[in-house]
Amino acid sequence: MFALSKRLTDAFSLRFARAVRETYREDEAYASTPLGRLALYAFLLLLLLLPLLLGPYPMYVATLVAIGALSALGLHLLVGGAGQISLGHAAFMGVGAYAASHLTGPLAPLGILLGGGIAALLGLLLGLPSLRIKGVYLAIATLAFQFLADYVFKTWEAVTGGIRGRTLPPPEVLGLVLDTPEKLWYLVLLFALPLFFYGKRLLMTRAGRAFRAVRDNDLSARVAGVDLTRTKLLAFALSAFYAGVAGGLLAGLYKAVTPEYFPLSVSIQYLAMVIVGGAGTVLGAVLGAFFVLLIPEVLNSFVGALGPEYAAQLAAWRNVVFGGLILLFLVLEPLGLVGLWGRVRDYFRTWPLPY
Amino acid sequence: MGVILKVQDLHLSFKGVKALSGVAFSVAEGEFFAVIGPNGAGKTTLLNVLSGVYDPDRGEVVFLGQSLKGKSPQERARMGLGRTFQGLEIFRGMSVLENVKLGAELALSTYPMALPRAEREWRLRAWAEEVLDYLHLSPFRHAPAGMLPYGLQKRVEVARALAGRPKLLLLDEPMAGLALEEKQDLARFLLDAREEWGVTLLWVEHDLRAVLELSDRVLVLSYGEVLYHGPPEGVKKDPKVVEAYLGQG
Amino acid sequence: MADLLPYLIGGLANGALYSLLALGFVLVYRATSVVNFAIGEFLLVGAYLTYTFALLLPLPLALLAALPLAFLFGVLVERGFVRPLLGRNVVAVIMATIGLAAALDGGVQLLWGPDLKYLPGSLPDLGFEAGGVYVSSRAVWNLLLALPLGLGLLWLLRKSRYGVLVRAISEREVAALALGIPTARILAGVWGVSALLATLAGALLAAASGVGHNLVFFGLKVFPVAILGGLDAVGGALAAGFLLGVLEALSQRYLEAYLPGFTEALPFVVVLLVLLVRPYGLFGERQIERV
Amino acid sequence: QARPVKLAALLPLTGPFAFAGNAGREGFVDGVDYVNEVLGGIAGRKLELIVEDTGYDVAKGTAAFNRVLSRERPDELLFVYGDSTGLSKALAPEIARIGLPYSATSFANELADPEKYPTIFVFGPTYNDMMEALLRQIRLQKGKARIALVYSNTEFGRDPIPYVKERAKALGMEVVHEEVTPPAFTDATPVVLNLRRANPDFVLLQGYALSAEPLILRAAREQGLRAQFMGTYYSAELVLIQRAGPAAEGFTVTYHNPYWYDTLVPAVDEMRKFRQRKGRDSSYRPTYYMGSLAVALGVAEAMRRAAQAGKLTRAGVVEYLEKIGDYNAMGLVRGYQFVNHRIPYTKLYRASVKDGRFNAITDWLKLA
Amino acid sequence: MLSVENLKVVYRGVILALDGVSLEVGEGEAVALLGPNGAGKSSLVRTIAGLLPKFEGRVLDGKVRLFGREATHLDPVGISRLGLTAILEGRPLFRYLTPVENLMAAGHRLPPKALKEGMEEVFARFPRLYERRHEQAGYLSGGEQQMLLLGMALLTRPRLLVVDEPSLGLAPKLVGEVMQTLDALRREKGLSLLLVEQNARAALGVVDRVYVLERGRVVFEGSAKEAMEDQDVMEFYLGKEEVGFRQARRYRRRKRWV
Ligand SMILES: Nc1ncnc2c1ncn2[C@@H]1O[C@H](COP(=O)(O)OP(=O)(O)OP(=O)(O)O)[C@@H](O)[C@H]1O
Ligand SMILES: Nc1ncnc2c1ncn2[C@@H]1O[C@H](COP(=O)(O)OP(=O)(O)OP(=O)(O)O)[C@@H](O)[C@H]1O
Ligand SMILES: CC(C)C[C@H](N)C(=O)O
Ligand SMILES: [Mg+2]
Ligand SMILES: [Mg+2]
Repeated sequence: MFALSKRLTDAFSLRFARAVRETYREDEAYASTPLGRLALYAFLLLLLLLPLLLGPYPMYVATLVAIGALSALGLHLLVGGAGQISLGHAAFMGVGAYAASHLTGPLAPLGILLGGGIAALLGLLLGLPSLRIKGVYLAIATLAFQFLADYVFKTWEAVTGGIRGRTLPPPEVLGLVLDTPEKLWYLVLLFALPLFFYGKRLLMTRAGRAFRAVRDNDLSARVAGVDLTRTKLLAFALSAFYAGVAGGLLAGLYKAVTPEYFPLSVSIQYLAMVIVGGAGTVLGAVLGAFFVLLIPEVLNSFVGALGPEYAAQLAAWRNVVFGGLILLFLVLEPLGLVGLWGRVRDYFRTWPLPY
Repeated sequence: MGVILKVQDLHLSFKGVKALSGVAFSVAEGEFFAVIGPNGAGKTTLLNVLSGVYDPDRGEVVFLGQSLKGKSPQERARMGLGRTFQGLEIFRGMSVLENVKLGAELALSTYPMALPRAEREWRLRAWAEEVLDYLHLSPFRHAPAGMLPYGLQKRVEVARALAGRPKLLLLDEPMAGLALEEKQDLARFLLDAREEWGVTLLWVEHDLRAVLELSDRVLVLSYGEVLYHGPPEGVKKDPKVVEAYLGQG
Repeated sequence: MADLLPYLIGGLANGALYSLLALGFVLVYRATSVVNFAIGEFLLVGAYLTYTFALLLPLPLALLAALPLAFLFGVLVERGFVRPLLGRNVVAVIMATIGLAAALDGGVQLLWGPDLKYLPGSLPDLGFEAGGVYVSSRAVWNLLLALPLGLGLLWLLRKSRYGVLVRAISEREVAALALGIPTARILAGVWGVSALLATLAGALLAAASGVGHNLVFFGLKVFPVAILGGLDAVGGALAAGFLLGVLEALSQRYLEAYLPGFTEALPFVVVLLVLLVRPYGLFGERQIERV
Repeated sequence: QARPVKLAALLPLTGPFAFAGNAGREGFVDGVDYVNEVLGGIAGRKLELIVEDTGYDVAKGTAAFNRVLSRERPDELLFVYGDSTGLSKALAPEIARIGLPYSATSFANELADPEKYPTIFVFGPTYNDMMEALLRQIRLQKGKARIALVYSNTEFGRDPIPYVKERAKALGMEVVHEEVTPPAFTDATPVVLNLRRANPDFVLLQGYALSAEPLILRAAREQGLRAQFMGTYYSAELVLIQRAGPAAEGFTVTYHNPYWYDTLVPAVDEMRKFRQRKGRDSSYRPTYYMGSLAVALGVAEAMRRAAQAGKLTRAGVVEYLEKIGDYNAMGLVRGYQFVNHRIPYTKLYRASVKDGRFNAITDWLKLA
Repeated sequence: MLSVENLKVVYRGVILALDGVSLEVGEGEAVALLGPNGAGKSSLVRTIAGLLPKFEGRVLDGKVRLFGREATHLDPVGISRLGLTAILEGRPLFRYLTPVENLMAAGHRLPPKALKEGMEEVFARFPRLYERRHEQAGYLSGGEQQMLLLGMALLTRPRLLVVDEPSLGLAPKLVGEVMQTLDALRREKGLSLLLVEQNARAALGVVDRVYVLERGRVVFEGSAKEAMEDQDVMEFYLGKEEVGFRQARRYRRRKRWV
């Protein structure tokens, strides 16, 4: 792929000015320069070797974050990409998790895919109202979906196990039982890496442009030839697919699925990831997941240091910090962590001349 | 030269306001056709009907020999009907380049699936760059479109529409808010586009001087009705037009 | 049928609280286009304020003391978090209120502790029995306070120019500012009123069933109510609150036996149905889409 | 310095059952402090308490469980006290798989199953046992009674329901109504109205921990419902009487630890003094405090005995938990005689508004 | 009335929009501010009206004095009370309100009776508005909206009116009418006027003096008459009669982009 991109760059650099070529590179590859490419490979290697470097607890957190980031990316495609809000993301994760809980053990990877697929179908269904309903009304429609899903999870005992949920054995791949986060990590990577590259790709190319066009101005998007129906439905379905896969992986990690894993507050958490990370880039989704999921862990270590008397306050503080961070980001740094990074970068770029 | 657009007996009213009543005209291929008229005459409404944003109460639009009845805006866009808007309707959160690339997809109409994605993107890019260069927008290609000054935003909108290589381009007051020099630039772009890419132009504009100098034929609307339809020279001589549109000044 | 009556009374009593809450919610939406996901927390804060004062004063006085404080609270929220975000996209603003909700949740817990509290006093008992049907004191108080207040507010918005100003500001704050409309004051006032209404609802709830974190879930009902009534229709909110209260009561009476737990999901089923038929709610205005 | 021995408690410190969770936390803190300061730790090693909040939410609970387990060393973390029936049932297979000694705020019947879950213990009667005790009482008061069940839509609420229905039938009683509610709500009127139409003699409440009982009792009194209300362990708390007021009169519950006002129990006396020494508030402590204290002391005893035998491991703790029947934690429990990993004894208490207390109406009932 | 001294304005801390602008509008005077796109005209209007912070902008340096008072950092409401009304670019009316309600909002400081009279006056001036007074303003055509805006400005009873591109999107007849209206208002009510325009031809007809802004700097300053005689202004803003639109393409463009 990189070889191809390089060849293309060379070919076209003959036709276009230097400026074009430079930006072309920027557009094209995940890593634009040889150095960047190297960094990318190094990063991938790091991901592969992570279980050797980290202890069980950090690995558990890492797995959680990776799954969260995957799901957040899905929501990100929808919210940051196509500008459609969804308060029902957790419900899709739930759908994926329940589906995955029926195909377990050696079939787990299949179950996870199936979960993604079923969630995507439901995503299409939820996308339908988005053709007619917009903005806040859509937000509340998805909220309603979240509650209905919750009701179904709790009552459809045959499939969901009702209020008590379902327990499942750890996933197995090639006879290897993935019962610890260290081992499950590879299954997560197996799903997350391709989906990440796909997501990034998607946002940079045609579909991504169509998403953003719909986000910015759906009327003129239509007049500019964007198929509104297709685009919105695609966004919803994709987002649900990511959520479904993440849900399936989560089921593998927790080895249980209950309705309480997927309430409104989780949907909200994912929205928070998109906001805190910064809507608009894939990196944002990852940073957001990292941040939001890490808050409770970090706070926990504080309490660990202070002793159990503070555990009750901890829960309250977690909420305060979580809410406060969201507010802080929205008020002070609307572009999220990515924006913060960009600002720092810009500062150094233009330094020492500010204007 | 064939007829590219034929409009027959269009009627449309909003809650009792007759925005269009019995509008009929046709545009020839390669023509520079102007629609003028007082404010509220129904010009924008006409464009909206042509591009499929509104459905007419009655009447028909024939484009390239096909009736447009029941066709969605995006289908019309794919057929080669481009459009700009009176208020700015660019994608403010996207860069100028992305705006134009989005438009350019229409030019590569069957986004060739056989090619690798990078190659497809690159073709779009090449074409988009050409249009940007053409409209002198290249330096701003990575600026978020919403942050440009008004005049440039207008030009981005024209670029987006042109990038789709429309056969017929509908322009709603493209010169409004531009300084004279910029108007002259725009006129140049439009004329060149017509010459080089064979775009037929239908524009709504209030700058009478530009309209009269540039257009081949002019349609004057007032309160949804056609007041005048003919060559530009006749506009100023028509008493009805003077009364409704030009005023004594 | 006679046995339906107590259900309906209960439904109306709850509906009155929904109405109060939704009224403030819709008012805020109208004025600032902000969907306040923290409305449940407003109610919570209000209930706790009332509780705190009730430790020192008789309950009616405690309520009177809590209301101005609640107003101030609303004003502060507007100043601190809403003002800087006005005009930003829907998602951002929704998220901000969600963030606020989480922070308030935690804050309330830090201040008052996590367990359920009961008010030491109670409102004068106005419960009575008529024709074999017992009307609880709670129902009487709810209706007595909610109805006149709601109608009065409605009248104020309809008849005074504040209504127009509020809508003007909501649409284009910058334009309003350019006309010299004191947007800051008016918006802060609107948020204050919203918090005040929520507090009243919270206090009535607290008086009847204690104060605890679960009051927040009461706040969630505001979304179905607002959608039923139309997000920007103040009068609609008032009516829809009662409507939902009654619907829930009917569901309790007739559906619960076959679909246990369904009453909880009911408001949202209604919302989905309404939105599918009327994308802007029952009484909502259509968005202007003109190019 | 020897490594500490750790006990983790995942409790509902927030959410609808925060009251229970926080009282429980206090019990654990006191219990562990007492073990370390008065009983000399676990064979010279310090007993360390880890507390995490679950918010009575299975998801948060699972996260906390996973966090604790992946963070702590298996040779140090020897006991986990989890929260809620839902969480425990979800985690049970995993707990069995890794052989972790475990108990929970839950008294679910399913957990007391040494065949399936050899490391899970229930420190008291199961909900089924508690219901059994109530049903026996009902039969005593009125032969063929009409009973109604009101329970929360949680695993906690649902757990004993099938058993109750089956037993009621066997005892010749009729279940005339069932009402499923959320674990906490703000208006009990419709529930009570539904009950009134069914006209039961007895109403059994399950799945609330003071979150809803006072509301139900008060609404019942308002609407003139003449049935006797009964509840299980988690409803046996004094606060209920304060909150329900006169409507609480006669409310009958099961409870298997002493109340703080039971002056004859040495444990109460001892803990009151201990708290005074530590400068902690020594006024009334809720039932949930007593429950956790009993767990903490029982587990510590098992650990101590395991340590003496040189088996201070997870498996050792399980082994010795099964063998401490002679210990009764200064009267906190009747004794830790696990039968099928639960302690099948309880007493019945009845609320007296005049005394502001629950008074025992039976002696120990043996339920298995 | 209004004096601006050496004003420097940046957006987002980096985009310099005004780079040391000074200008003055005297009592009862009408002044035009011309300039190409992006020159900073609207930025100046925003600054004067105290609305810069709403656009993420900041005054770096310089002063704005209004009616003899320091007003650089005054809030918009205070500025409006002093007697300045600015109509921003982009038809800033309330699209969900009807014309009547729009006028009500604009006249919020007037007592009910004065408001009613004011409205009648506006409707008398623009009969077309009267016909559509109960429609949502968002559905009015561009020209109708412009009329409504002028009416709204009137109801704020300003002493100094700043208008950003009033002729935008208006038919020639209406451009004439709007300019005449502005002129008439100025004479009848003794208003001062700062008219920001691209349509130099229309503006020059009604103003006394002219400033030309380019790239955030004042590049020309003089009376209307001087402006019409100035070579550059002539060429770039009014257009040489002999150079038509069709010829313009062959005419060498001045390097200005980038
Ligand atoms: N969606 C709509 N709903 C109601 N009325 C409308 C709608 N669109 C246009 N109108 C009305 O139809 C008439 C024609 O409007 P249109 O926008 O076509 O005028 P125009 O000729 O483009 O005017 P301008 O030159 O001012 O832009 C106006 O009176 C307008 O108020
Ligand atoms: N909100 C904003 N954020 C960032 N930059 C801005 C903003 N508004 C204007 N600018 C920049 O400031 C400069 C001056 O813009 P301004 O709108 O004042 O020009 P103008 O003379 O009014 O142009 P036009 O005739 O197109 O309206 C432009 O380069 C523009 O890109
Ligand atoms: C904390 C307790 C109220 C939990 C409850 N006993 C349960 O079984 O779920
Ligand atoms: Mg128009
Ligand atoms: Mg401008």
